[in-house]
Amino acid sequence: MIANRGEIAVRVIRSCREMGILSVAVYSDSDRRAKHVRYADEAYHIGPSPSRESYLNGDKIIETALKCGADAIHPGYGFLSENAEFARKCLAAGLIFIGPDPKAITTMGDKITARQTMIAAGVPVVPGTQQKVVDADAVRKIVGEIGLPIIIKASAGGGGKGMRLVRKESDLISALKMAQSEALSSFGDDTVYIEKYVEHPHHIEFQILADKFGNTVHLFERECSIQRRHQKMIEETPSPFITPELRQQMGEAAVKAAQAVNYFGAGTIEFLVDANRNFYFLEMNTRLQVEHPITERVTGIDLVKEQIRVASNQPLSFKQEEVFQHGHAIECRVSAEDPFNGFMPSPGLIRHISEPNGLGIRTDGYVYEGYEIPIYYDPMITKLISWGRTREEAITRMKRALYEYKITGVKTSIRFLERIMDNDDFRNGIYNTHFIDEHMDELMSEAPRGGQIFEDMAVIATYFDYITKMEKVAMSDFTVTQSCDNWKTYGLKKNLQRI
Amino acid sequence: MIANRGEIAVRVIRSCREMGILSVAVYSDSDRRAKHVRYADEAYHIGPSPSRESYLNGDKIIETALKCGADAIHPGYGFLSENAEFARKCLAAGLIFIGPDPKAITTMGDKITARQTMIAAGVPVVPGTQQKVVDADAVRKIVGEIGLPIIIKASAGGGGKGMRLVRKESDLISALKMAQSEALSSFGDDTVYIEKYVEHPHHIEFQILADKFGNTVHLFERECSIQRRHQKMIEETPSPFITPELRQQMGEAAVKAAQAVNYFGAGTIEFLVDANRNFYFLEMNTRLQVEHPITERVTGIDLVKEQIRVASNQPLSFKQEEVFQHGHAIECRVSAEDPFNGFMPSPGLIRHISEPNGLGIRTDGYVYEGYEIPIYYDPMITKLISWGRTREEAITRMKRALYEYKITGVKTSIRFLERIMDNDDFRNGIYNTHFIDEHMDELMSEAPRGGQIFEDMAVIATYFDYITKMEKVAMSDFTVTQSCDNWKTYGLKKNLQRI
Amino acid sequence: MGYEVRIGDRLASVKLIKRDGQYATIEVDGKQYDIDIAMVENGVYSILHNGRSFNIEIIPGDGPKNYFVNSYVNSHEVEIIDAQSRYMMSRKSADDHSADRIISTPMPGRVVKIPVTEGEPVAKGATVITISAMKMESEYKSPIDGIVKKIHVSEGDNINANQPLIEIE
Amino acid sequence: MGYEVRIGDRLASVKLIKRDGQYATIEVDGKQYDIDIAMVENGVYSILHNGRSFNIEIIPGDGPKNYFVNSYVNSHEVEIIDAQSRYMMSRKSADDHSADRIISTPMPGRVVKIPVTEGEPVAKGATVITISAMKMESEYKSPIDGIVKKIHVSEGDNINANQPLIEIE
Repeated sequence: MIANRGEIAVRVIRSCREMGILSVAVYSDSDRRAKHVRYADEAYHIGPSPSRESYLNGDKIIETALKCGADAIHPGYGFLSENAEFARKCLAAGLIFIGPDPKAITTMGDKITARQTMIAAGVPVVPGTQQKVVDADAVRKIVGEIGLPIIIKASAGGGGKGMRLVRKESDLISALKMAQSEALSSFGDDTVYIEKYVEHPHHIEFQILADKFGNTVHLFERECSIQRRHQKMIEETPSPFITPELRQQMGEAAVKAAQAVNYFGAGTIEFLVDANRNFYFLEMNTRLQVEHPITERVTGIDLVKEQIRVASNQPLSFKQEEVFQHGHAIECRVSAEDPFNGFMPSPGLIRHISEPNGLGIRTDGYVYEGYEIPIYYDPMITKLISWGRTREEAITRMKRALYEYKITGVKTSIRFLERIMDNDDFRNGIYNTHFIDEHMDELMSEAPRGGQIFEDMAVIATYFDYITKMEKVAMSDFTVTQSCDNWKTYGLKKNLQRI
Repeated sequence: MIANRGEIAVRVIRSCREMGILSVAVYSDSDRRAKHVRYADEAYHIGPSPSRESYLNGDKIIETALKCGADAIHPGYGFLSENAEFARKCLAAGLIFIGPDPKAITTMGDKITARQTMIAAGVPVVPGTQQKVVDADAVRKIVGEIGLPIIIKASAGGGGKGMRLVRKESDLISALKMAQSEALSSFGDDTVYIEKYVEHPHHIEFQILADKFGNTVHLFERECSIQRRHQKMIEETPSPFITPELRQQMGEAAVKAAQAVNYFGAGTIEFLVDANRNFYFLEMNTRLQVEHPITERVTGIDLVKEQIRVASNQPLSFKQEEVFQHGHAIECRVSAEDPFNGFMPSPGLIRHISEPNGLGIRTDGYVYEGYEIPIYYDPMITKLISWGRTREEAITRMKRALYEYKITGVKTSIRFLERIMDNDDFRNGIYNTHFIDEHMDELMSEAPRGGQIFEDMAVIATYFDYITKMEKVAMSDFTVTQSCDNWKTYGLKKNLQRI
Repeated sequence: MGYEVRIGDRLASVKLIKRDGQYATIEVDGKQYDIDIAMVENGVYSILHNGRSFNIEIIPGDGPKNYFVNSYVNSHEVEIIDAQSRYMMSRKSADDHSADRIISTPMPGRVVKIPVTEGEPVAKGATVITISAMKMESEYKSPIDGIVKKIHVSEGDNINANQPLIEIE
Repeated sequence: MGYEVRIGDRLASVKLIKRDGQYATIEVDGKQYDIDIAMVENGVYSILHNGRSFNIEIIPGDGPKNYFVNSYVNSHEVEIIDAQSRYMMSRKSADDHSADRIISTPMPGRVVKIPVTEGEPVAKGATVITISAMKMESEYKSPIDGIVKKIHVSEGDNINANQPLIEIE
């Protein structure tokens, strides 16, 4: 059973199908027509549309799994995937949870505990506190040691909530108070800690995979610095920033980090890397990542299949020295949003899709023509993955694929992604997590591309479409108005104009 | 300019686009709406629908290329791709022909000359004559040397025409006469030759790539034994039949064969391999093959880009020892035909397409929703390529993708291909060129799959669709019949039933 | 509302027992199915039955009540049989003899060759027309010993599927 | 047949000079284009002009003469201006003042919070409604110092794009 929706549910079902495993989907009210429901072998309704009443309702999901005789639950990403309580309940109900031991989730979920564990394991962490910080004195003491700027973070947190950047000493106390109160209201826990703020960092993560027999390998890095408001937009592997030596050091650190919590299954160690290529453990994601396909593409390993094998007590089928990076892969996340209007979400009916295809192109999506994207969930609708022998080939191929990709009915980020591919700094591999902010003007530029002729052709096609339909209406006027009243003719006219 | 149509034209344009090269399409009357016309930067009409008046009209194509200022012509496969005369005319007109020197096309196009050249180069050929065979005495002499069965083949031939298999001595003379007369009527040349008939052969070909500076490499083999009436249906690489030693020997022979005609560009050496793993040169295709994507998938090399680089006098960007086979790739050719009704062609309007996607899947096609497949050209509409770390994974992935692939409006070979993937002998890699003939009963079996419930659901959906539309008609009766006459209501009814 | 539905060689009797929006109970040959049915794309239905997920695509066929229907594992030709169809069927079977003598093709194509002329006698099995489609030529033969009554097309013409080409009597 | 066509901020004058099936001559702002135009998919036109291949997709917009139009490189909002539209535009600009005071959203969503009640005075820039769509909350503010005249929705309601939510006067 896949306790998720959208592209990741479809993704997991695909691997199940290839392994000969029957798949079960669950769905909320607004997902009756969703692709994962259609594509799975079985599908069960679990509640109303809002996530907390359906995809976050662990008890209902477990009850449904037991009723239909499912053996295991794959949580995907998001929703209940990093909820240790849910994992524990699955195990208690006799279900296999396709993920790590709940203890590992708990340890990595509490950021202070995770920092302590990493320090003990010898994995570098960002300089800062090892303990929670309660009062002004503690803050001043740590700032005395590591200097400004710092970030105050919620221990139970994630995704930017309860986080405060402090650059001036005079802001310290108010920032501490605000972080504590935000942490309390967001997570029900006011525990905060302090980290040195790393300027212009790279966000680079390592995929790890471990079985239950003590074998832990890493599948190299993913460069995830192209972000907007802490949301990743484009990822690539290998990273154009890190060196082979650094790759090896970070890979070893990632394996050590996973071993420190007796991790099994697929997981990701996120690092910050500063401009001098010093790297620091940031956090561990104890689940599959959105961007896992780029790792699959360069290593050839199907991560979902490996997750399922590990969960069914099989050893890893390969060793660290048998894993290589072949070529270069890039992922673009395509969302239903209007990048040129404040990234406003754009749910609604999909009218038409043409998907890119051919050599080196993969898409992982879940929308189809006639599908209505609900308002309740994440705006990401599809992921486009390109591969090339070199980074340059992967970029030109991605551009070609973005050009071929047409989704109409809703606004999407495709045009914005194309502009990033055209950006010189991106093409040269010179970027960090501030890339989008720093290039916003250029990326947002409304300058027409392709010249006046494209605009004139748009005018001509619209005009031609309009007069052609007008002609049809005129013809139907002639045959219909004789016996039907004018009001009906008007209705017909309106309809024809809409066809 | 791409002097072709269909999926290969789209395929070539994709690589042009990635290289920043503007592409020009040509089209016949019935191809105005074809995808290659829509996808290219420019498109020019070259004549009526029948191939010989458009895609085979070399003079018109060259004239069009000169008029629009094209630099080079890519001939794709089929049509003019192995026409030495056309290649010569391109060069004479100052156009780059993206293919080998016309002399190499001529040498390899005449089968007797090709055999002689290979023998001189030390490449094994099927035992038989080195010269043309004119009379009964010559036939008896060669049969005395190599024994029966033999095949009489047209020197100018290809694709099975002018070919006669002889198993009994008493049939020799009549077969010779028939082969000669068929050769004369098909190719305007009655020259024939004789080869020993290889029983239960494998058809295995090697991709080669050579630049104009004497560098020739092979990109390993493709196993093409799954054929129906000498038409390949499924190809895979690596071949499950050949050993690493044989692969190396055949690869070296393929390179020698190409060097013997000073070949440059992409080409394919076809071999027959008998049950004892003896291999014999069969012929050389001096162009890109339909099945080139499986080689691209396991080696990572974009063959169209390499063709263009070689044609623009660049050296190969890699050496033989830098090319590896990563994993396993399979291609299924999907045709608009009815496999369960004598493989009758099925041109017509495409109503709906759902293409497979996700990890390890590539499609190369050219049809789209609303496109009408013309009656004039080849029935192949798309190629589905799967990749896996192992052969087994590539097969299960192909099955998953065939399951996802829906094309409606025309009949296709998808269901037939699925059955081949399910066949035990295919799954075990035990097959030769007789596979389809020998398994026809099983592959054609009309036994329903999935059980009665699928059939009942088909009944239910059709019934539900029908009564729902009837209800709509009944409702419109109520509102419309008041003021419009019955004839119109009937028309409306009919329309609604058709929606 | 009860109908007979022909699917391949089977004639199934179908009845709507009850319906409430997307939920319906439908009986097929006496077996009741409680289903949740939704049109998800133009002509594609998603059906959930006891949790199992089915996808059925319905494509209009040649006649007004004929359909090609694809489940994800099979393709079927399906026909709705109502009073009108029954009447047409009875007429057709009376006419059957003559209907058989009209030569047509299941696919569109182009007329390559018509080796007969109107009024000419033809033997059963003799080729009366050759059609080319997608590089493949097919010969169509006379089903009876008879006379070429009418030729509707000429060499070089493009033809549609199921279009009457030649009548033999 | 001449029309004005608004594309983004530009008002183009368009005229059909002649037409013969798929071949047409169309003038845009005085520039003549000889084109070969074919509808290839529902709403998608292929245009060939001097050999160049263009693909233009036309999607109906909110009004009967409004469209979203995609060329392969840009997206445009396009409107056909005929006599009726000109009349509507002149009316609209007269009404403009009041139209501005109706709060609506460009996308569908769900009402999270309405911190005001009918009859309550609001300051310019004060939040009057919070809408959630796809995990993102947006606050909509009063454009004027005024009074909440009418609230059309309640907290928890699902709303459509461009639906009137709150009127301020």
